[in-house]
Amino acid sequence: MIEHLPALIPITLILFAFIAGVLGVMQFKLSRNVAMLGALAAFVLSVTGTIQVLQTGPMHYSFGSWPPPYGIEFVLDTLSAFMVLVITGIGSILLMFPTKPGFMIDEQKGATVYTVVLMLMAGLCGMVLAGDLFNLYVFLEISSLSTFALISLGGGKAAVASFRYLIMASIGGCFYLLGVGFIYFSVGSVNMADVLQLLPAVYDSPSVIGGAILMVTGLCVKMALFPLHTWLPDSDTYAPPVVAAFSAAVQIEVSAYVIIRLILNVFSPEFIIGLTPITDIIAWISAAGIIIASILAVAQQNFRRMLAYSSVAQIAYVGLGIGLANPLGIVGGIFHIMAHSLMKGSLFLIAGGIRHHTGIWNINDFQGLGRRMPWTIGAFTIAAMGMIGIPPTAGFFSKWYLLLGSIEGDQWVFVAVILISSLLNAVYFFRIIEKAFSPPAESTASVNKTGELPKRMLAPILILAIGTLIVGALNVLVVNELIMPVVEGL
Amino acid sequence: MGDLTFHYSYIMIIILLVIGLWGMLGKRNLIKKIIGLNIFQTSIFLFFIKGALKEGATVPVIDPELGLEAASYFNPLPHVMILTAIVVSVATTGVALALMLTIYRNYSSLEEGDILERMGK
Amino acid sequence: MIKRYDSVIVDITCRIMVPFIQLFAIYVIFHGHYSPGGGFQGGVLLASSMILHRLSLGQKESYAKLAPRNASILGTGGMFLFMLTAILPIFFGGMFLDYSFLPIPGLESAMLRYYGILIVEIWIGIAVFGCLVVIFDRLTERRWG
Amino acid sequence: MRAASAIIIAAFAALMIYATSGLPVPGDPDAPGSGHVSQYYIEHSMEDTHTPNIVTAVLADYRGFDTLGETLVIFTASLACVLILARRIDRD
Repeated sequence: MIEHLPALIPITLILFAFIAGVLGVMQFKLSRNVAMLGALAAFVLSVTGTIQVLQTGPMHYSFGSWPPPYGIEFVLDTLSAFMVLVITGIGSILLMFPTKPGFMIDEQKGATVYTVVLMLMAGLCGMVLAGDLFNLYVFLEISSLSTFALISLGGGKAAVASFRYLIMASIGGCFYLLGVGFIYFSVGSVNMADVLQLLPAVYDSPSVIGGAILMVTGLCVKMALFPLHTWLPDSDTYAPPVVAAFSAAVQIEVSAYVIIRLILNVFSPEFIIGLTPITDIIAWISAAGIIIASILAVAQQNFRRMLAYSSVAQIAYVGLGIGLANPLGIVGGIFHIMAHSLMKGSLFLIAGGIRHHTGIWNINDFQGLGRRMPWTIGAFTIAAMGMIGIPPTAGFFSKWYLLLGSIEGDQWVFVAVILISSLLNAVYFFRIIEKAFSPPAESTASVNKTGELPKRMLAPILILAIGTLIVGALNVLVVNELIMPVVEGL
Repeated sequence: MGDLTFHYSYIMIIILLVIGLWGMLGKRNLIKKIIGLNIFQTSIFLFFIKGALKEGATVPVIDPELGLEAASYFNPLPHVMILTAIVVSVATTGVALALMLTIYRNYSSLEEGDILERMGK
Repeated sequence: MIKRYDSVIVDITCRIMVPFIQLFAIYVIFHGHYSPGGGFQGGVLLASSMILHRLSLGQKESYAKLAPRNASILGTGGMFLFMLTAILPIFFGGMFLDYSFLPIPGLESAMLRYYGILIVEIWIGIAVFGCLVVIFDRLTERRWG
Repeated sequence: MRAASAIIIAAFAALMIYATSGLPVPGDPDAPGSGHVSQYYIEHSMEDTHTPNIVTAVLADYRGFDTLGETLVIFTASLACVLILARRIDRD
């Protein structure tokens, strides 16, 4: 049974999605529990898969027993095991958040909501595991379609944001598909490993360069890299908290992962870095994005919107890691994926919890909140420290690797960018911490009456916040065991 | 390069792609955006199908008279991929229409400017 | 709410057309091995026949033929059976989706694949039919808050 | 906004013209896309699956997982429509 492991991860999620959907119509509570069980089962499978990969090396699974490139294959190597771990782990923690505040939907109406969430997770896992360019597109669309539905649950404004996202994501998906077409017509295969073998013969062909640019651009739209980020602030502001956490903490990261996968395992670094300016362009626009999005985040009064702009800045760190294209830079980018998903998941849940519990969404009203909800604001402080990059949180180590990567590449501008943006992060997070811990004002009556968040909301928030500390402590292990083997080829 | 048929077919596809992209990015009406999306996707299908063409070949259904010669059948793989992509396109259009309906019920308009105004921006 | 179209010609024509479209759809599904066609095309034709029925005869009469609830059961059921057919080979020693390990006795591997493709196309047809009708029903259902 | 769209579209068109200039001539039987994998399908689908229609054989068997994914896409779309339109309007 162990050889079926790569395929079993998404299939488990899909099967549990069916069960959750059928139960959702009959008895909603059960559907939620089944969905959590499914996500947990997928997480256990991913852990098993990771251990297996570390012991015996990458696992390849060919569907229908057709050997690649004739059939489709799934590849579970250390990098995809790492990402599957992040997706299923964060997913099962986010699903613990209660339904009503988490998805902003009534139980009678939202019978299928957990089915769609599990479908989203299955789509993301499929994207990560796919060893075939076209199969990746199919899973990308599954994850996009479920996200459109989930974002629109936030109400009228969310529907508009979701429509905008639909247009942008479809453009991204179509660009990717066009790129796959160019690659296919140039080499005659869509299997990633096979393309890697066949591509060197046609490196100088304009269609290969054009195809690579199209694919990377399409994924940059999905990843919300700086000039193409326009859909993200709206959708993350109006979407229900769990969905915003999912989209900011997991989904855009998976697109970033796909770009890394394309650079390392499809086009080969020497083509992307040596023959095209793609990585340089990504590095520079990411650097610009980090600064501009951080400044925009400082200007926001709405807590959720501030977090959304902060996501744009943080995903640009991953972009910077990709753009640096040296081992340390990519290690920093990949590690930042995990760090950011923990921190941002926690922060969005805190925002949703506070909004639901007290009705506060404006940062100016946070005054005195620290005394009323010490655990929530404590978790917020840990996550914010991670965002700024204060040791010993995970956020510090990812920025550390990015700094080392910039120094190794002699890119002193990027060193300055990382340092300045850390300062800006400190500005917009410390003003909230300062507000929250200052004595409550007389005028803010809603703060004075409120108490701590309910335990069911607090649990996932605290797990994610403590997770940033644990991952920070284990950073050497994660980097040496899981990430380093991937970037050795650079 | 330099072949007239080459320029003709690909230039037509590029024109269609540009029309679709303009519909999505430049138009203010949500229905027009969806139409633009459909034009864009359909022109990608055309691109793939054009690439599957082989001179002097026939549809990829094995005919005992033609044997198993690869040169006598069109390339089947782009057809398969496009069949999948068509389904994705239909699904996206369905979800886009559903979203559009929700927006119309909330804001009684399909013009982007009006909607933004009513959202209170 | 779609009302019945008030015209004898439309009424009669659609009543005659619908069974023929459905017959053609089933032909397309089952003849996919030998001519252009298959599960998706057949499923879409089936769905279009039902949509024609809904547009011309109105929702009241059409829902009596195929209720929205039954359409969703068809969609989910087709999808679930497809998944089941795909998973089944794992328990008989094959890979996921390896039809040559389907538990049908007395057939060699290539013939098993032949029948496996047919079975899967039927499930796809049912799933696409159900899902498209569900999408259409949801879009045309009038619920103003 | 419109000017930005126009620039994006112009860049896209230029990229497409550049990229298509490297593609093989349409209809060329020796193009890379027509060899390799595609050739294998044409030559072996009959003995592997007994299915004369190569597209069906590839769709449902060789690349069956794509087909599973695409059925999941339409299934997800129907669920998405149910979920999107289930919510009542909120006039806030």
